Amino acid sequence: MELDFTEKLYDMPQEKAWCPGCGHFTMHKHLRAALAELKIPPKNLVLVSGIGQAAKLPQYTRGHMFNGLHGRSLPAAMAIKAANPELTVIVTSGDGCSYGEGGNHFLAQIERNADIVNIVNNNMIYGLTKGQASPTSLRGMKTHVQVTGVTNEPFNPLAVAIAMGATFVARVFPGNKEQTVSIIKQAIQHKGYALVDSFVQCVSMNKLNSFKWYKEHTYEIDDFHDVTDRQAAFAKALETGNYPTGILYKEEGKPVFWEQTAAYESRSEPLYKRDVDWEKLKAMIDAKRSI
Amino acid sequence: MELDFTEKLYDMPQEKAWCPGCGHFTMHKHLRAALAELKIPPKNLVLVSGIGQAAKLPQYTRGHMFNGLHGRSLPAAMAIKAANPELTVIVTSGDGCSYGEGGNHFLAQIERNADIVNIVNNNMIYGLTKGQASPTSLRGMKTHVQVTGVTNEPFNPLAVAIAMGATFVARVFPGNKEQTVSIIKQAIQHKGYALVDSFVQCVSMNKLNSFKWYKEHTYEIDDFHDVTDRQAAFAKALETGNYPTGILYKEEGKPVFWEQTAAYESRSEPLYKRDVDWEKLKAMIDAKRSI
Amino acid sequence: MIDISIVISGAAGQGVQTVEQLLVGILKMSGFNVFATKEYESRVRGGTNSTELRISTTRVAAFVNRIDILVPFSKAAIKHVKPRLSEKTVILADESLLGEEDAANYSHLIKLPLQKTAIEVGKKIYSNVVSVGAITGLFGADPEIGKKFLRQRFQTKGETIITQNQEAFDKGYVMGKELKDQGMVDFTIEPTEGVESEILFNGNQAVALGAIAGGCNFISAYPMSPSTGVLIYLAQHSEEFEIVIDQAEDEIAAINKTVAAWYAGARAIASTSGGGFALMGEGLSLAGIMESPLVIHIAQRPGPATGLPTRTAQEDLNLALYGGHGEFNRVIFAPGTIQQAFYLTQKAFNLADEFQVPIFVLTDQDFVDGYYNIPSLDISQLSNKKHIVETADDYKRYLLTKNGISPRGVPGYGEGLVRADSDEHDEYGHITEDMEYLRPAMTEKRVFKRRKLLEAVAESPSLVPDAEYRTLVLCWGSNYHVVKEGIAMAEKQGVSMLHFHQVYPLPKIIAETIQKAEKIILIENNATGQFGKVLTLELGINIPREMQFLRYSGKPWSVEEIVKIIQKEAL
Amino acid sequence: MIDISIVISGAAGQGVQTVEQLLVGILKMSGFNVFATKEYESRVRGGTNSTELRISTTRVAAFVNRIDILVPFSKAAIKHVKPRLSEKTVILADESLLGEEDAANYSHLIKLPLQKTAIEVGKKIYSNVVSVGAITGLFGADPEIGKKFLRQRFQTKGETIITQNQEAFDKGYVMGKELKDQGMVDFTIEPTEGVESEILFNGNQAVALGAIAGGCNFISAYPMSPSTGVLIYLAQHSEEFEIVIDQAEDEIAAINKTVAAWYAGARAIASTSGGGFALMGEGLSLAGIMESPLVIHIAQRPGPATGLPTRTAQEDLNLALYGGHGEFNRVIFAPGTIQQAFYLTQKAFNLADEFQVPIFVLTDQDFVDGYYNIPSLDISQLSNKKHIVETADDYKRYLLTKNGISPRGVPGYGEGLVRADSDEHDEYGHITEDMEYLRPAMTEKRVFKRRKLLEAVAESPSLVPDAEYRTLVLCWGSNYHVVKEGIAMAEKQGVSMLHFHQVYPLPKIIAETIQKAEKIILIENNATGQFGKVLTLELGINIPREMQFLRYSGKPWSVEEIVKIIQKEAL
Ligand SMILES: Cc1ncc(C[n+]2csc(CCOP(=O)(O)OP(=O)(O)O)c2C)c(N)n1
Ligand SMILES: Cc1ncc(C[n+]2csc(CCOP(=O)(O)OP(=O)(O)O)c2C)c(N)n1
Ligand code: SF4
Ligand code: SF4
Ligand SMILES: [Mg+2]
Ligand SMILES: [Mg+2]
Repeated sequence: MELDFTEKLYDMPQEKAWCPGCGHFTMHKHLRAALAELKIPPKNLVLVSGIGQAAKLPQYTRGHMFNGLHGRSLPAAMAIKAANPELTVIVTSGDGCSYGEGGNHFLAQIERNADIVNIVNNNMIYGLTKGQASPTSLRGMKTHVQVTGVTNEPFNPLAVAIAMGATFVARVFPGNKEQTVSIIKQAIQHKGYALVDSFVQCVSMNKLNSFKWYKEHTYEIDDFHDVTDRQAAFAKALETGNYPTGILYKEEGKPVFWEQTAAYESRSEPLYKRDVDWEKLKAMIDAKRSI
Repeated sequence: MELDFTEKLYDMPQEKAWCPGCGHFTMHKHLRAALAELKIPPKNLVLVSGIGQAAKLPQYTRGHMFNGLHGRSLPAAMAIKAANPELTVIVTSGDGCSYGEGGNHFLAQIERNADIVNIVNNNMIYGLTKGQASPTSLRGMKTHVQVTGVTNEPFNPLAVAIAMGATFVARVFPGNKEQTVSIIKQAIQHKGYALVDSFVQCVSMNKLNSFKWYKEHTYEIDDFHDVTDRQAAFAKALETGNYPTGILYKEEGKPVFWEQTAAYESRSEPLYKRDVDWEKLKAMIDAKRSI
Repeated sequence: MIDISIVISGAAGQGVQTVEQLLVGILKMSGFNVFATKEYESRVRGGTNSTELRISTTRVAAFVNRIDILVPFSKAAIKHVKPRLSEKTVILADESLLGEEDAANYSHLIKLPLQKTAIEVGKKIYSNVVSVGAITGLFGADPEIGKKFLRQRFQTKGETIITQNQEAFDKGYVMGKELKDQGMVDFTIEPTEGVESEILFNGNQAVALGAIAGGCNFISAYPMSPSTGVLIYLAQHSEEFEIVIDQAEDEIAAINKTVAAWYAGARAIASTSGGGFALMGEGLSLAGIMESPLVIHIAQRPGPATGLPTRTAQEDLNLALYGGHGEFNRVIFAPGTIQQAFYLTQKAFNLADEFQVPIFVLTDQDFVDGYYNIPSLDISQLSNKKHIVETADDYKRYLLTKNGISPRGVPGYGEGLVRADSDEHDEYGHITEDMEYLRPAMTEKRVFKRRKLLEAVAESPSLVPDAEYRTLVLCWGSNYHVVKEGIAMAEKQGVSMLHFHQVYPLPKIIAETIQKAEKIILIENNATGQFGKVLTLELGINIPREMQFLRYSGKPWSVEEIVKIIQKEAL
Repeated sequence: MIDISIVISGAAGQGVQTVEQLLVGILKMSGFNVFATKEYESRVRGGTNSTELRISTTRVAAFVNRIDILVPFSKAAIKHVKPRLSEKTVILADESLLGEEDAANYSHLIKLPLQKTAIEVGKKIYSNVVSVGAITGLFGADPEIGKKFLRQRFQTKGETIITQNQEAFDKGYVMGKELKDQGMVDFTIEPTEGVESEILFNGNQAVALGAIAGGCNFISAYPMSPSTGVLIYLAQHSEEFEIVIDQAEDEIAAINKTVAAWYAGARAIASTSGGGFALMGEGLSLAGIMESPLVIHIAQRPGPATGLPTRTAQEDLNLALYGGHGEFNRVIFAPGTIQQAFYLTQKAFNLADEFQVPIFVLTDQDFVDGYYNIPSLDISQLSNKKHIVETADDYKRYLLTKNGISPRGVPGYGEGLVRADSDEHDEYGHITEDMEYLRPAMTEKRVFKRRKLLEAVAESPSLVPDAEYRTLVLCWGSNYHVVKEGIAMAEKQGVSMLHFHQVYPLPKIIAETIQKAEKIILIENNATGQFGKVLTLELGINIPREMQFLRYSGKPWSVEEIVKIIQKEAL
């Protein structure tokens, strides 16, 4: 069947349970645009998420879906890619899910250079549970739990990813459609772990970090920035008054997890096509006779 | 009772279940020396750990002890300090415990600037479980699980801590007694979260990173390094052929977790001395009558 | 008994909750018994939610299926509750919502110019308040109470907002009063003496309040529906009651922090739902071997995994009972009333402190979100006994004593060292490999001796209405009110309810109470009869599958359903 | 039957394990039935560990308390096993270990110049091999077999090391032979035909091998004693069998990766111990709602929490049974023999695939570390059936079918989209809030329909020795051999064992088998009789507390203890 690769192809018919004006709508659109431009057939695409408003995104996107547990999208995605490297595996989840509950998996999948795209819709709040601080919430913001204001140091995903040796580290502001779509595309095309932190507004729960706020507090990184310079990337990541958007760091050619495993040493077909080598097994058992 | 603040004061009589030549012995000695020099009474001292060889250290140290779960030393320590800020709370655990199983807690307690000392005896291996790679194991090292060699990017605790905004970030090599004791002392005196990553040898399970190897692959940071310069600190943290030892980064005056909680707004006594304010409670219940 | 059920339904964000809160406040202050329960989707805007309010001359506190008055905020809202509508249901809706065809479908359709009026007053948004006024008018309550309440509520919003709200209310009130006066509707109900000065707390608030009364000064919790209310309530009163609030990085941190806080002398609570608790098993087990006090609140919702995050279930009793590896004791409370939630949570802290075991408070969405007026929470008889000892120099944290309780010290209080260990240990808390003496002795302490002590102080279930029965309906937790009312409504002789607010361990003597019945009926909100299995193992009671009424749809039982069961099954 | 138990004891790092492995290899290849079991502390050097070897004319595979020959490597070693020594025990030790006073204390003391000889040969380190030689000599086995074996083992170490080892062995052999010839000791035992070509695997290896046979090509696991052996074995054969090895960052990652790997078409296993599994509850529950196949190996050890990390227990049956929030099905295997471990693990993958539920393989330290010769593992009858369907365009992952199994597709195979959801969902896998139809239907599928199917294919327990009995001894998992041998040794008529290698669900018909007995005895390795409770709930069998023999010291049962129980209690 010939597919018509448009943004619409990737849209699912269900009603979207997001608030009108929610930033997740925009990112959903941009992701679909990127998929369409790359002409990725839905049957080669797996969308993985945890739980949260951002994590509903795979529900609304045509492709395979693994809508797992809150905080656990990354280990799931890594395993899916390792079980079938032919699939394009994209994680779309929230800041709480990815950097809060899922913090350890964020570190560990970067260590592995898991060959996945990690889009984090970072609205600096727990949306679905109605407005508690997330790890990225800014100091001083008041919520019904943080009654005198957030006291934690905000989590800086880009700085940490760069410190961890991640091979593709970017931030987008979906108000900037062109840059956003372009970066999602590059992230998908990147071999290795790709982080795309996305500044989206939560209109219902985060009155501070509105679309306008993000617009006013971001700027596009210019061409003079050397994306292969880790030190410079770190400096960019530390800019927090006015946040840079774009690719901060990129490293090509680092081997990815699945290709370094024994399963793909001599053949590339996905695991579901395989069965045990009974001859070898018999030989292994028999070898024990002489010990 | 007058206490004689010597290293011996902090030693417990039990036999130590470490291998002869294990680096944990040395760190144990240095920690006790630092405690003695600071004259910290054992009854003001809480040693917290997870599970592992390094995590046995509190068993052998005079003071209160909370020998908790593998990977969970940091949340425990943070809570102990918040329940009783009069106590000196020191975590001593291993690299697997602190950066593997406990990775998310490492991030979160730095975000809080929890007022604790976090000593990680980093032998780049899982010692107690007999020799699997830890997050800090170097690429290529072979073990009985990593049969063709470690493929993960080694976890860089210092770089990540600096990226996270930790307020005291140091590395020691216990072969350098003077520097090690001095840094442990400064870490204890530091108000806020203090990371001391310590290069110790595991003589039984890690044949690569021996005492000699650590000695040959470390150098002392000189006085020209500006410990308040985060960018410079990050650069130092990225040096991995020859690892710098000393304080990489330090920031004074950042508020700590417990002092920002409501419990210590108006008084400082530990929680165990308190009871509920019945008058206020009655008033709160009665206030509901008119709603 | 006059008892009117009002259902307000609309999309999330349309103000269903505001109307609920205003009506509950106004009607309670007008002297009517009120009860409110809600059901909602896992989203912030859109979808269709509903709240049921019951206004009654006696105390009621259970969900009824019947709708006497429906206030829909959208066409979808009417569809949403359609199966619950009868010919008698009065539908009170804005004129824009109802088409020609509706008049034919529903007998008691009343179109009101809610929106139009609101716009006249100032803004479309006031239409909610117009409807509040209309309902208040229907009941002929004193409009001044409503206006006073609105003033109070919008206090911080400025005088214009206040007066416009009041005006909207007044206009609605007139509409409602008119309907009543014209005999279009008849919901005559007399206020009850004293109700207006009663108090209202929902289940989560009662648990939080009980925690405060129990001396709670530390909470570490990760947000999770439907338990988050406890964290929020404690946070909001943290300054008054000097509570350390830690929004944990994850549930594993939360439980470990809670155990460690107790270790250091705090009184701490962990609050979560089933999925969060499923991550706490290892930490629970840590409390087990450390002999740490621990209080855990689990607000249940339907699983497995994410399941139905905002719906109700009693599916996690097994997990509370068997969660954590290895063997150790625990106590599980499952309050059935707001008062029980308060007193049991307060007690949980003292029981935990005394017996050094985890104490669970097991609720569910139905319970934590429901509320009704109660006379008061009497705290005059309450006190907290701390079982902390001042340690001497040679202090042994795990001293082997005759009754199995080792006196608990905390760091910094006394001369001793408090050494808590997750490994098997000797009396000092030092790691041991002694399997001859220490391991069995410590296990006997943790498993057998504790169990005996805890059994001795176990709470007895409530036998309602009285001790003469041929049919006994067993239930636990949130099913208290619905079963109680169902029995009363069924009007069958010789039917009583035995409601367990402590579900583990059970006092052995209860077996007799149960065996006295000729017929036993079990009501639970799960698919496998989890509490039935506890009855089998603890008391040797076997209830045949046909007499287990199990619901696993995510909805609470309704009074009508219980009535039907009793009418059909009771002797 | 001739049956000799040899115990080698010393500090960790002194080479107890090397001696064990060498002796087991040499003696098996000499045609003797062998069995080895070890007990060790949670440390890498020091302390005192021991291994028991049994050499027998019939197959034996259980721990006996009795020691016929003790080979101590330290003074502490003798003290360590002292309660197990009898007058008949021959102590074979280096001369340096034994003082004058020992001769008085122990009747059969044989001092040998092990170290001196080793030093003569080349290095002190060879003294272990000298003792291996001596024991081989005692049994009069062919020394050439020993030397061949040493060559094989030290193959990569160069010719000098090989010949020095062989020389050390020879010298020891002469000592042993002399002792035998002089009549100082008498352990005459004839080799058994065919044993020399039999095979040896320990419990962990058998599980790993079973996994490979089940088509396992993915493991994500975090190291944890005593389960790590499975990860290691799979890793070591990962290149041959093309297995993805992921040493996970934590157990939560491990279980989520395992579920996701199955989703994407892999056959995956999670392997851990109780404490690690206590972290997997939420992930287990995810498999429950996703209807994901899943294989989990839990090697139990004594808890709670860290407990006794290297000891044995059967304490985590409850957790395997009730772990995870919400309600869904599972199957629990608990192999009692090496063959069962292999075949059941292989079966687990196919069962998981077919029924889309978690399948547990529950072992313990005693089981995974023990090994003995078995004729073979016959794989000729094995095959793996994949129940994956090629998806069509309109594929519904959660199709509601009559039997309750929804055909499972995987991404990339067929035209359909495979949408797996942790929320309650419709047939496509899309999030739903439908409580009228979908929620109950999906629950019935997951809970009731699955349960029926799984009950129908449940494995029946083994009745040993035969079907005529008055007394029935019930046990499960690792207690197979010890109970079987205990019954044989007790020499009482009418006693049989009913051993469960599947502990949940149970085939209902088994109740009859049990009720036929006049007396029932339960043997478990925990304090609360966890399997006894399963028998009550599943089969209505109640075993009085006095007939439950429960051990919770961290040690396995010994044959002698079982004999005593049977002699005392059996009719
Ligand atoms: C183990 C677990 N803990 C808590 C929750 C409750 N929970 C659901 S979504 C969420 C927060 C979502 O925040 P984020 O990831 O930032 O997504 P957003 O809704 O803001 O898009 C939480 C805490 C859960 N589902 N599972
Ligand atoms: C939840 C859990 N998982 C796994 C283990 C097993 N375990 C004990 S110690 C250890 C590794 C210790 O390594 P590290 O922290 O580096 O300390 P070291 O022994 O090297 O000093 C592991 C995996 C455990 N105790 N608990
Ligand atoms: S609550 Fe916030 S994140 Fe959630 S849908 Fe609404 S706007 Fe979006
Ligand atoms: S195994 Fe390594 S870390 Fe453990 S005690 Fe021995 S040398 Fe130290
Ligand atoms: Mg968010
Ligand atoms: Mg280590």
